[in-house]
Amino acid sequence: MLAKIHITLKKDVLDPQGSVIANSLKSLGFDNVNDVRQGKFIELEINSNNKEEAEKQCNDMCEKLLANLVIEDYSVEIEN
Amino acid sequence: MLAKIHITLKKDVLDPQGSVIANSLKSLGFDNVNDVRQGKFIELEINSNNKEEAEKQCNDMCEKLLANLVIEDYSVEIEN
Amino acid sequence: MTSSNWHFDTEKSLVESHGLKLDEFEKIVEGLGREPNLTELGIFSAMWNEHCSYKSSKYWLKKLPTSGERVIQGPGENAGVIDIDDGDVAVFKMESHNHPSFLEPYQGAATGVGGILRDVFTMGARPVANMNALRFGDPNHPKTKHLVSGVVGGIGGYGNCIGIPTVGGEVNFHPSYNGNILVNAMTVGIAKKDKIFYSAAAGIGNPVVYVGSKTGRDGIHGATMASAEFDDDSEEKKPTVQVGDPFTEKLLLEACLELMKEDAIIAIQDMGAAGLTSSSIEMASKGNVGIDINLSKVPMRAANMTAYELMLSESQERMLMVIQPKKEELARSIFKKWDLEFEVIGEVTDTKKLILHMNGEEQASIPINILVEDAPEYQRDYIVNDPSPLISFESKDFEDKDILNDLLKMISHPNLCSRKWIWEQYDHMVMADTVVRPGSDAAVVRVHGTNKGIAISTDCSPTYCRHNSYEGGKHAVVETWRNIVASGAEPIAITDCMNFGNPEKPEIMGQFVECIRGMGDACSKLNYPVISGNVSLYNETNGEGIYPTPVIGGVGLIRDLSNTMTIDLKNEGNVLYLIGESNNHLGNSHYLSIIQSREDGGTPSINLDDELKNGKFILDCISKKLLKSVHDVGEGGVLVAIAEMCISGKQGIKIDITKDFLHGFFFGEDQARYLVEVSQNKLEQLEVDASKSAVKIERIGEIGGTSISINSIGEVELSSLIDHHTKWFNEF
Amino acid sequence: MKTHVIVFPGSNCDRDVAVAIQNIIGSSPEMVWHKDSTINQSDLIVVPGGFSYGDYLRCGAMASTSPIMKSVIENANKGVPVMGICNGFQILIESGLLQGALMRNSSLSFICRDIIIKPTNTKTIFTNKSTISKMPIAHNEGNYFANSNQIKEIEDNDQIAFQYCDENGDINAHSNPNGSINNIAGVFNKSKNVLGMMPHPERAAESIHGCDDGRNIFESLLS
Ligand SMILES: Nc1ncnc2c1ncn2[C@@H]1O[C@H](COP(=O)(O)OP(=O)(O)O)[C@@H](O)[C@H]1O
Ligand SMILES: [Mg+2]
Repeated sequence: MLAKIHITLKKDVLDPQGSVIANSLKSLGFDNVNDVRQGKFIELEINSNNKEEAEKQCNDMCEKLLANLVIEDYSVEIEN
Repeated sequence: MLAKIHITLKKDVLDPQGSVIANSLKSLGFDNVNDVRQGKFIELEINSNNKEEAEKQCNDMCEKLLANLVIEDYSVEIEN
Repeated sequence: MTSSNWHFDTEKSLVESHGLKLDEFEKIVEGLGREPNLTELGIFSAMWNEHCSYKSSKYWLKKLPTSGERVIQGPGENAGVIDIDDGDVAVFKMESHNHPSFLEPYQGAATGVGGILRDVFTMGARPVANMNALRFGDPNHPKTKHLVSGVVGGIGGYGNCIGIPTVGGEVNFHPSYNGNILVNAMTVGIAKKDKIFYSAAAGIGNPVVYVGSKTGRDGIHGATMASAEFDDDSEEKKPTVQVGDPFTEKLLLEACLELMKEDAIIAIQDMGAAGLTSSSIEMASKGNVGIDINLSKVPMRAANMTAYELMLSESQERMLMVIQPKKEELARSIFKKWDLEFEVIGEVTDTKKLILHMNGEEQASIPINILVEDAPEYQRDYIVNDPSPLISFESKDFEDKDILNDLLKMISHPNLCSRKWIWEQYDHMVMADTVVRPGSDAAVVRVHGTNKGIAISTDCSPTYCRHNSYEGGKHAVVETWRNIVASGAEPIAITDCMNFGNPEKPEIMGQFVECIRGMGDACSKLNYPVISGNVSLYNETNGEGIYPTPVIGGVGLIRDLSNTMTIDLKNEGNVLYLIGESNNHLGNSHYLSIIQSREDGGTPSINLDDELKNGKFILDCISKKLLKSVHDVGEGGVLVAIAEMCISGKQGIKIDITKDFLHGFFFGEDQARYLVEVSQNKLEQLEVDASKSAVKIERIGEIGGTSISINSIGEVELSSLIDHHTKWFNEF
Repeated sequence: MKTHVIVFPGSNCDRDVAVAIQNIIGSSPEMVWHKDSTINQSDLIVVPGGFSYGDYLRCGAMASTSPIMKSVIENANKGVPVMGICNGFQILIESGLLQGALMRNSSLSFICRDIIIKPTNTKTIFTNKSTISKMPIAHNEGNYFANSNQIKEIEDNDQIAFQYCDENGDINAHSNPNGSINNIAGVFNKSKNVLGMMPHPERAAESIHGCDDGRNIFESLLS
């Protein structure tokens, strides 16, 4: 199965990359853009025939390695 | 409107981060994991009342700044 | 056999798309006694392109002096080697990554650094310093900013991660690089004299081993691209750019150095341009043996890769070795420890052929000598244009009271302003042996665990080369030599990177020939041989060639680090002297180009006897501890050099000088000159020594205060100088 | 003193810190490969700088899951001095030994240059000889972050080790190289036997470095 994992900065954490991107976009003329936040998108193949089990495993991966829960949130989607 | 932009490495391009993450996950005991690819996920607020227009603008941003088309692909989703 | 038995139309385009000329193809058919299959055609195209075969340049490169008492290995191996005493050697080379960096600046520059690092550690050396020479287009060109930040990011990204300090380099902007930037990277490594590794395969039946990363579809045809001119469609050729993996390179470096301590490696060769093809052929050719490879054994990253793709892939971070069969298990365990691929993919044979198998079928069988000795070599037509005429400027053409204002304009110009913004993005201190950081003349790194150091400098003035290729070639060599002298080191040898336009154009070939002639004369006179190098031709976009840019990387030795010199002024009360003759040469100076937007007036000529005499005098004074700081006078002339010394030492100076032609004196770019700081109690000795050596010496002024003040002209505050010097990059 | 330096794949200041320890403390440390699982008896464990695992994913994240880190954590909990420099700081944070997070520099670029730091708490084994010191930083992700509760906790417990300052010791926005909250350059754990810091004392440890202020941290450990 294919797992799609999004890792984003928590709301109260400053995102320096996001603000620089926002400024660059503005200077390119996209002046209707606000609130840019940059996160990570991780795709992985997981060998499993149980969607729930796979999702549980991915949550586990996020907690143990993929996300830093001090500053990041994560979400997991599993596709067949 | 909220735009969600995914930027991923093209298929044949080496993803050094992905392979190291895969090894790390394996050594943590997730041995059913393969083919990890890491990309970027950018969220932004775009001031517009026309979904199509907003999408076009986001594509434009990807081409001009956000994605590196030599090695990356992108996709854009707009939510109201 | 002729080409009569192949289908002209389809095959013609196939041959051309491989960058081969039809007569070159006929040569292949003749050599093989048959037509090549596609894999073989790919192999020939990779080996016979300009980048790998040096077909236009070989004849001329042979004219450079390449030997000397300290030269252990000259051109012909992965990198050159010089003796630095006590059983230690320095290993170095420079390489271009111009085309990939234009297409994808970050990854192009990063993989350029990765490639040159491999060239050096393949020889058994631990890399200890990186340098880079960069040329970009007009700062106002819409692409320039993106290219600068990408290239600088990529060089830093790779070097910082692998943990080798990037200690210096050079950057210039000129519109001739608008469509074709230059990214030249140099690495210096240190090894033991009795532990140098070479690439000649030996021992029939010995295993050929593949180590490092897996092979993917990246960079297929990269070497062919590096030999093709750009046009507007080039951006379509994108997927040939590779992504660098500095982490894997770090593992590869440590694993190779660990294995090199064992008696296991017979031959080793990195997989650079044209990957498995050029590495296997080079090893076989040097050892005068054959190699059989079973391509099914090559570690692959993508599914269903073909023989053609495997042979031409330019995936990074890979090496090929021939090892002692008895040490196979030991070697395997080392590479496993570092989590790297290790696969025996073939063996050394006595057939003198490269034979490839895959899935039980023969994929290619080519006699090595056809690929190597029969490779095309051209003596291309060339025309040497007359040097641009010298113009003699006079005082009446200039308004002297603007001198300080002109100085501010000059030191804030992109070509003369501080490069701090760049080097602060490079880790220039990792390894904890950096003695002289970027921003002085030559960078100096300590040879680990000793009290001696290596001084390194890269230089070239393309404008000089464009207007007088012979003097320009001399200049590039001499400029590095002077920088090394100014740091207190004995200059030993150079590497070069010859960046030129399309060699099929006689004027371009003429520039190449003349630059080589100038370089050769300077190297011979200064006993400063060429021990390695690289040629990058076809640097053209839409038929516009770049300026001739023979970048030189010089290396010197400081036997006692307490003799190391830097440019920063040290103490109030000391006196600044100018060493060398000043003749107000303003032709093609930075003054003319920045202040008057002119590019004319001729290239300054270089008197090699004076260079030698003045350089020796400086080294002599340093060893007698007469000098507190030293700076060579280069781009921008005397006043710019003084300003640089003041800014980096945070010291002012009272200049006390009378001249008929102040602009000529302060901004002229006459050669063979240095500024030196001397304490009051050494003035007399300096003057006496100078007159004994028949060296011209002039007192400039006394150090102190918070400004540069010039009698009769006025003064400018240090803080204003610093602001002007640093603002351009910060605002870019 | 028995000292240990942990080596991860991608560590690149391991040798530098070993040289500094040898020079200042007077005996060479044992280099411990990350796949080893125990450190039995130590007076100082150093997690060095570099790019462990290429800094891929998140600096320090993968290294913090290496086998050896279990033993480092056990030793830390027993009171053994543990010091993380640069990437080592990032690893100690990821392993949970120190609080907060290290984010991308606010300039978004790598910064390598001298900075000045001021010790905030000089009553610890690492800082009892510390004064205002100059030493280099070299990092991409040194922007220290902690949420307001954590900051309060860290401050209340005197856990701030160093803050970026100017020549006069003033702590201000101008002297903050990377955007760190409250100019924080290094922090301790609660019991002050674990130190994480972004600046590199081992690169300011002998005269050829142009400055040897970094020595005082190692000298503190000797007293
Ligand atoms: N301009 C030059 N001057 C002297 N030697 C050169 C020059 N260009 C290339 N060489 C030498 O030719 C050999 C082949 O160079 P190159 O193909 O660039 O090496 P690699 O295959 O390691 O990239 C090297 O030994 C190099 O030092
Ligand atoms: Mg090579």
